[in-house]
Amino acid sequence: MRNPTATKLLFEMSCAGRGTQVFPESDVPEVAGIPEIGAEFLATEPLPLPEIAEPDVVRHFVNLSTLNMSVDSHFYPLGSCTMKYNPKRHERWARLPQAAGSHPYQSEAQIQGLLSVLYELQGMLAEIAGLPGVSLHPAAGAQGEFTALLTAAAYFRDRGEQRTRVLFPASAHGTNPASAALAGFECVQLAGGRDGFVDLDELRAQLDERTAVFMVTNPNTLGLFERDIRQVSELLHSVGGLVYIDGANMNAILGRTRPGDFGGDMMHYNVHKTFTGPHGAGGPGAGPIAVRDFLAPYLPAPVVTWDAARNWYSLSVPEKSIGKVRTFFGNVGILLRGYFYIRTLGGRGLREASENAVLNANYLLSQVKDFLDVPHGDRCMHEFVASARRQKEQTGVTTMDIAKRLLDYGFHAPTVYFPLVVEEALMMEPTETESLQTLNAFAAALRAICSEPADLVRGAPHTTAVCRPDEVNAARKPVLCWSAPEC
Amino acid sequence: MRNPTATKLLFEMSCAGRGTQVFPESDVPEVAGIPEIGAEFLATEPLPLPEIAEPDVVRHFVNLSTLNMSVDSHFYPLGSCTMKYNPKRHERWARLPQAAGSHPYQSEAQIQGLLSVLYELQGMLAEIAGLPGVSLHPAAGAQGEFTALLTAAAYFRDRGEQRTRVLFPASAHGTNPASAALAGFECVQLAGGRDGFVDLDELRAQLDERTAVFMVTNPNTLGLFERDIRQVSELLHSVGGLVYIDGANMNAILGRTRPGDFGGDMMHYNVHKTFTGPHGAGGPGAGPIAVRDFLAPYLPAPVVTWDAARNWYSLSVPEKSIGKVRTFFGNVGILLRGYFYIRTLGGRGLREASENAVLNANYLLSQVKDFLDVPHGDRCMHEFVASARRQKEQTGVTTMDIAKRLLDYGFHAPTVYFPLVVEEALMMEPTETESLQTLNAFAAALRAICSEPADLVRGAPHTTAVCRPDEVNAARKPVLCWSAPEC
Amino acid sequence: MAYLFDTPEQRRVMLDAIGVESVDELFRQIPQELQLGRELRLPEPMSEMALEQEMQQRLGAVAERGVCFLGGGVYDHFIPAVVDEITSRGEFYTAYTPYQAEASQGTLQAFYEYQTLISQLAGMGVSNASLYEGGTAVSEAVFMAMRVNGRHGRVVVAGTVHPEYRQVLETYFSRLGTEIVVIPPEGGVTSLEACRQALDSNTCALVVQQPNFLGCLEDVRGLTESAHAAGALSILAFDPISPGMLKRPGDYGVDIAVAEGQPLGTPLQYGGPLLGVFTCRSEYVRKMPGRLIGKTTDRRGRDCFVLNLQAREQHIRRDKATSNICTNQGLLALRATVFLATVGPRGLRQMATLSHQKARYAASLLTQIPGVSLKFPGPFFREFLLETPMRAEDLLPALSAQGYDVGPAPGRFAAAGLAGLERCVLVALTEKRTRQEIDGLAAAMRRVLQRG
Amino acid sequence: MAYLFDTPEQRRVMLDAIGVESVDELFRQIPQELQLGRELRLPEPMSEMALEQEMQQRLGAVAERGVCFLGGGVYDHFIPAVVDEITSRGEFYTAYTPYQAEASQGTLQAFYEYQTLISQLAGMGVSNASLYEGGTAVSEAVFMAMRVNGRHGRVVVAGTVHPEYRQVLETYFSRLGTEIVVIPPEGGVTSLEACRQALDSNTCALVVQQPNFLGCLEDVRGLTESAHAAGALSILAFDPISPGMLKRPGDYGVDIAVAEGQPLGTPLQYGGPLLGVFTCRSEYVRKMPGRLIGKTTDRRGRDCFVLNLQAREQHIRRDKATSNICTNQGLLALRATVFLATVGPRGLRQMATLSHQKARYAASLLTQIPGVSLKFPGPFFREFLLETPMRAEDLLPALSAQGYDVGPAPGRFAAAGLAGLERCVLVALTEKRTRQEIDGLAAAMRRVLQRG
Ligand SMILES: Cc1ncc(COP(=O)(O)O)c(C=O)c1O
Ligand SMILES: Cc1ncc(COP(=O)(O)O)c(C=O)c1O
Repeated sequence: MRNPTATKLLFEMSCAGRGTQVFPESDVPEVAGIPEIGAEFLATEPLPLPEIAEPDVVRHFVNLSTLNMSVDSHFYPLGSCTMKYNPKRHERWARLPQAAGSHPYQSEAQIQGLLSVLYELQGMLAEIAGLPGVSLHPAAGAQGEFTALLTAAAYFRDRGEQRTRVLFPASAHGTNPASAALAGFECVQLAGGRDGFVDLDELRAQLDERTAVFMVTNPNTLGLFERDIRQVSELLHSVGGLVYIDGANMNAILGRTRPGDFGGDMMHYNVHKTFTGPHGAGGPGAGPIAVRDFLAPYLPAPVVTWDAARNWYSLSVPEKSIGKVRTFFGNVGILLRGYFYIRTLGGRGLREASENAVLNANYLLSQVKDFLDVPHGDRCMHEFVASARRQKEQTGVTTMDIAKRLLDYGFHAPTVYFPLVVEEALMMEPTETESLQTLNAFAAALRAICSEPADLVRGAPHTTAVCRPDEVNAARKPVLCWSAPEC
Repeated sequence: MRNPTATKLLFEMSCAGRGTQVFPESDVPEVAGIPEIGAEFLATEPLPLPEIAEPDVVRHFVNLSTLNMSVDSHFYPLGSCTMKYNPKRHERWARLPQAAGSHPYQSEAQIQGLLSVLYELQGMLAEIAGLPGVSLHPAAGAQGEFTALLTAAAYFRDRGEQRTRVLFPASAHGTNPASAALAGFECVQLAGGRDGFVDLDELRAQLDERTAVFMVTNPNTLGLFERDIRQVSELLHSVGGLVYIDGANMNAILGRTRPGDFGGDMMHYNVHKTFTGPHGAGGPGAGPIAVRDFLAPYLPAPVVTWDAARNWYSLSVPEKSIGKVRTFFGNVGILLRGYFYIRTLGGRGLREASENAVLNANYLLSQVKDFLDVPHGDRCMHEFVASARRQKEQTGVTTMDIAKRLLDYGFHAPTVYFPLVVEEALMMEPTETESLQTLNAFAAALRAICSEPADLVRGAPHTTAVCRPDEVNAARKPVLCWSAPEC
Repeated sequence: MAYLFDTPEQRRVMLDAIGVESVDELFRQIPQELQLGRELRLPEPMSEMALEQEMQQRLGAVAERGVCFLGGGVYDHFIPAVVDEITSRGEFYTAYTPYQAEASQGTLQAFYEYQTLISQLAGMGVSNASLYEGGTAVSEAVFMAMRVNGRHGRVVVAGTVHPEYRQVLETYFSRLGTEIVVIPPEGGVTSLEACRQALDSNTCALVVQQPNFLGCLEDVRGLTESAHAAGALSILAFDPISPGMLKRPGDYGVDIAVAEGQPLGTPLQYGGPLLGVFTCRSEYVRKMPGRLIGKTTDRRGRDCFVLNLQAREQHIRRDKATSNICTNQGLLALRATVFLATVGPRGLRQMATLSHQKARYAASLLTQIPGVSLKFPGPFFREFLLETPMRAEDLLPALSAQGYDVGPAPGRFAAAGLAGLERCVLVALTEKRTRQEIDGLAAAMRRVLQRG
Repeated sequence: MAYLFDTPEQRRVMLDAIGVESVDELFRQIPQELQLGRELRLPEPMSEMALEQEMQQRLGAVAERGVCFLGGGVYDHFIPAVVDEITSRGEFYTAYTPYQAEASQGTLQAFYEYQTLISQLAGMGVSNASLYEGGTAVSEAVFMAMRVNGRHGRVVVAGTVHPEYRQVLETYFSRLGTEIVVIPPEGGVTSLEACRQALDSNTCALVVQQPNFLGCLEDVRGLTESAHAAGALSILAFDPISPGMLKRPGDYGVDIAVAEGQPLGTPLQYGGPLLGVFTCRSEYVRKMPGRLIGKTTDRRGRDCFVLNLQAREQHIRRDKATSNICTNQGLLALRATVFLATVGPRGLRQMATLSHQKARYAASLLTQIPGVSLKFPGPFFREFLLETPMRAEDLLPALSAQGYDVGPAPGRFAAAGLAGLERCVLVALTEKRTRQEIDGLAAAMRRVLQRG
């Protein structure tokens, strides 16, 4: 229920002298003989932070939260993001003291329980990937990509090879080229076939001894399983290159097929997608990677090892490790949620989750294809990309308009305008945790929107607190920080 | 943000076969030689409970919650209810294992920490009341009243007195007469003076040897401190009766004056009001009572005692205890929150809380008195009762209309039509935890409403999910339970 | 101060607006001689961090606690994380009783769902929105029976009803001249014959518990029929997880069914706050105590929910109200609602059958210990009375020292007519107890009894 | 299965609508020979209750853990309950990156507030909405410096910068041909002279940490001036609670300031997820990595917030993006926002001064132990390097055995240029450590060293 007073900016709520006493007075005496901090280091003015009493802090953020859509509150079919339900039990277990309260420089002896769990997780991710070498280190998918590319680079260097080019289809996620560039590779984008698959001829034409890695999302960002993935892999291997599987879409294939089995040499997981680490309004995530055995010695440090004889878990640095891509072990809090999820479902459950994800997506596709174009056919994996090109031509209603109008119906919008290879793209990923009732209600809303007057849709959303922020102006004169009004 | 699909009734969301596996399979073998339960005891049909998958359960209740106003989300100046901020720290500490997980038949040795806290709380409540005997047993204010009356009755019985009548002013809360009746007393209501105070002459006329107890809220429900409370007490004592202080309004006087000091013999606290045990959308509460020394032997069981020599806390039954009014010790979870609050504030802090509560109420009064009648003067304690009688006469806008219109402005309504002695009553209790900004915004909203077109106000609320449920029809043909639609 | 609210500057602004000099002036309403001239003698104020550190020390430790086989009305059941997650939302737990319907539809709908779920669970026509706990629910049921049939002279109570429920009943009726007739247990259950004899034409109700306090199953149908035959109402206190396996109160034809609802998602909290479940036949609805939520429509015809039949309640009917209850147990009713919605019928069946199977397994192991036997021959659900060679007050601490908490011992309620059971203890099982824990208990008891 | 989603009946309905016989048919998109013909070899599915019991056993126990005096970038600070309460609201933690502004104003406004709070804290013009953690923030800062001044040849890094930050930098730049020049510490700090010599006309930036990894305070102003004199940018990694007492990065005139934001309300979690704080001068904003939230107005002129300057980001600019980051650390940025709003300027000052006072007290006690001394003569903030007669790898476990966790020992980073400190350990203090705990540590160390 609305409350405009509570959603002013924190800084506008501030009032000198209000606040909360969180900390006690000092319980230690002043001491002498220890060097004093000189004036040159000391702050000269009090910090300009806002002063707000706790009740107002709470009311502020509670009200802000209600201006969000979220999986907990709304169907959120954001394609490529796997907005599945995040089990509450995970939140409870992630707060267990050894998980939440261990310091990264705690000794191994103090965290055997935690290390044992992380060790198991490494093994489970290897099994799910069909790739034996696992590093839990990267902080998110993008960092997983970057890390795997460095791993590959170290492998090539070790072999005395000068491989400089990373290839990817035009439908690739933006992080693929960005990570390749960050890792110092030249980026080569392939157009891909009209049918949405990798075009083998196009690929072949680009491969040579400069080829390092082909990065491909599979199922790809059109929601299609790369039919020729095995041939792709053979082609790459034939020139000494490697195949990187962007695992963002693993939710489609768990227990059905494995990147290692279909020719991938490396991959990342997005634990925050496939394995329900919540998305946190933009992170944190975890982007563990899995690689073939010959790449394992290059993995970043540390990995968890187990000495069966002593039943002892320890951290170790792989033989030819590329080093660290971040401080400490990894995003343990999120990795644990992934572990909890896998333990809850087991092999059968994971497979069933993927089945339901694919079933739900195909069902939704079947319910919308008569009024929305679906350029890549009427079968998909866990998501599909529809297009509002017909609507745009006929009535001027764009994908963005439809997306905004869905908000009025109480649904979050699908991913829009991605992948770039589809005009007016609406990428829908319902996930397995949504009910038939919800899918039907969503399809009905989409259908209704497609026959609503164009003006109504173009003016949407009508029921939200704001409507179509001016992004152009925002970018032209960026206001990124509140400042006290002049007076 | 709205989501109509998620707020259907649970029963309409049910789908046979959906659900969540909370429990494992049995890990114990079937055994023989233990008597089997016969068919006459066994259920013959599965329970008709709804079947819903966990994600839908979560989304349902998250969306329901956003249809509420609450202290966490809105200013909630509900008079007589002390809707102050409920510190989040209390919720965290109430979950500590000895507090949350102790079974009531746990042995004393296992709960010394908890008992020590409860023992301290008894002492703190005695000090705040100025009354030495404390029982933490009653579940809420109303039960505190009932318990104290039984305590008094036992005391009278012991003295061989036949006292049958309980007196209270017309401004009394409904629980006062209801508790007196439940305890087997005859109820005598006093009209009270026009100035809102107890009318000493009227009282005197009613007092005789049948008089058991005079129940009075102080500050009273008009937000006034009973000027003549000392004389009231002397009058009662002169006929051998006792004075009961309804402590619902203790938030006004903490550390300033004490029921025991102004002539009360017994009182209850509403821990969920004065001491921030949250209201929980209608409980749980805790209604501990404090009594004079001569009543202490009659208190309900158990109380916590401390053996200083052994530093040992135990439960004991007061000598002439009236027994139990509920199972087990008391509403420990709420009592603890009260304890945390008192410990956080200390004596000084409690006094300051009351000061700010009274200041906030008087300030609010000063901001509304030019457009709303305030029949009992322009000074009050922690709350005051305004009246919309002028509005009603002039424009037909009632207290209820104003209350509903406030919702549109993002404020919860004050208590309406209570106490019964004020026409078109609007009873406002801002509490000390609200900021000047909020009070100003609220006063401005009230002022605006009072000059809005009558039709607009009478049609309110306009922005909520529902508007003026039909209560008459609801009562005529009560629908209190969903039933499956015939088909 | 822990919370820094009105600042001196703000105080000044406010005092000026009020037109007084100081806050003290506002307190002149209180006669000077009644004002406390000193500070309250309470511990010093404490910051969040410091008090948290103290509380962690005092309430964080559970080293002394053993594995919980304790019963007697509340049980160590599992609570799914969803329950805590939902009920810790401020919109629920910092709201008041839903007086303003438009600002409380969340609470109101949830409680309407609660009433329905509880009706389904009990097999009864209607449930209220909660009472304090099981004990007061029994007393309120008796009051209600009086309102229904106008009889005030006597209430007949099975001696197998929880002794604390009976203590509460005695306190509640102590001044009302109603005779409370207790039927002594025979072989752990209530004799139909004794019951028939106790019921007279002044008896408002018969109160029975199923499974009863001693763990045994009563012939509720027979008892109900004899109550009805005498024109009395039949009141049943039931275990709210038992319908996962056993007949529901409604299946026996009782008139009022109450329960301690704690097993449905409420933590133990040393016995409070708990959840008083209260249901009855639909025709008695206007005699019910407590809040009732009703479905209705709003001005625009939309379905919605309100506090219904308020005319029964204290804030309207005052001394003629059906109960004095005001604040009830809203948040725990919400817990039960989320709990039942989450576990569903399958989950409740599992809770019941797991608890039962484990109770049987435990009974079987324990009764293999020399000198240990079931006190009563009849079947039990999830709690049973064990007789051992040792006095309960010696046995229980010895078991606790081994890490196993068992009880209560009925002997502690000797005053409540449970004499003669000095060597008996209740053992309660829930789905949470593992085989290993049960085996451990049996081993511990063996050790303790061997040592004597 | 733990979650019972599509039922067989629903599956049928859906398959019919799709027009296929079976779910397997849908998976025919995957060539048969690529399908895994068996079940994954994973542990059996587990119910909520059973897995909770297992996890409580494996992750619940902390018996081995001592009182935390561990530092080195993340610290055991107090987190007010409000932070957990707010960030556990599903509307925040189950939302995605705020792409649809109208459905994400809550997140967007909170992150705008975060950016402002962090700017205020650092004294810098602009903050982004978070990076992964402190280590990658340093590397991203160096990349950004390159974009700002177009120099790629060299980066100069103080040897007193956290060795893990430097390891990350080495990995990030391993293939880019940028020379990383490390200035060896002198007396625990960075020599201005050595720094001037290392900076050349190809140097994009100088990277310094304040207080540095060894606990000492650097002459940041002097170092910044020498960087600027060489045309390089000055990058500072700072302790985010230090501004409660010490100068802010902006006060020294640095160009980019980064931090590990964990002390601002994030639990330790064995070192992840953490919070990468990233701020810079306003004029460089278009070169920044990461998300930026901007204020704007909507169609009806209402103030609102959007993801701003997205054209820098990977989803638009792809291989030319200012960073490859996509998922960042939203929830931890929210934690920091609630944390700072709750403790306010007073609370942050207290955290800083308490930590400092306790560090001084601890240093004073510990250096009274024979053979124990401060390694460096200069002042420290809340963490100091202690030299003892014992090798750190022997001392630390011995102290842990006594219940006190101290460290890290810089010796473990010998490869990172921290050789020669084999008998040194870092001791870190926060406001949480009590006098009793500090006294206990001193006593324990005395015992351990006496035993040898
Ligand atoms: C296909 C694909 N690849 C990579 C990523 C990047 O993953 P992350 O956001 O975890 O860095 C995403 C995330 O949106 C994605 O959808
Ligand atoms: C003046 C007064 N007395 C008594 C009560 C009853 O207290 P409780 O609701 O805790 O039973 C109330 C509660 O509203 C009240 O306001």
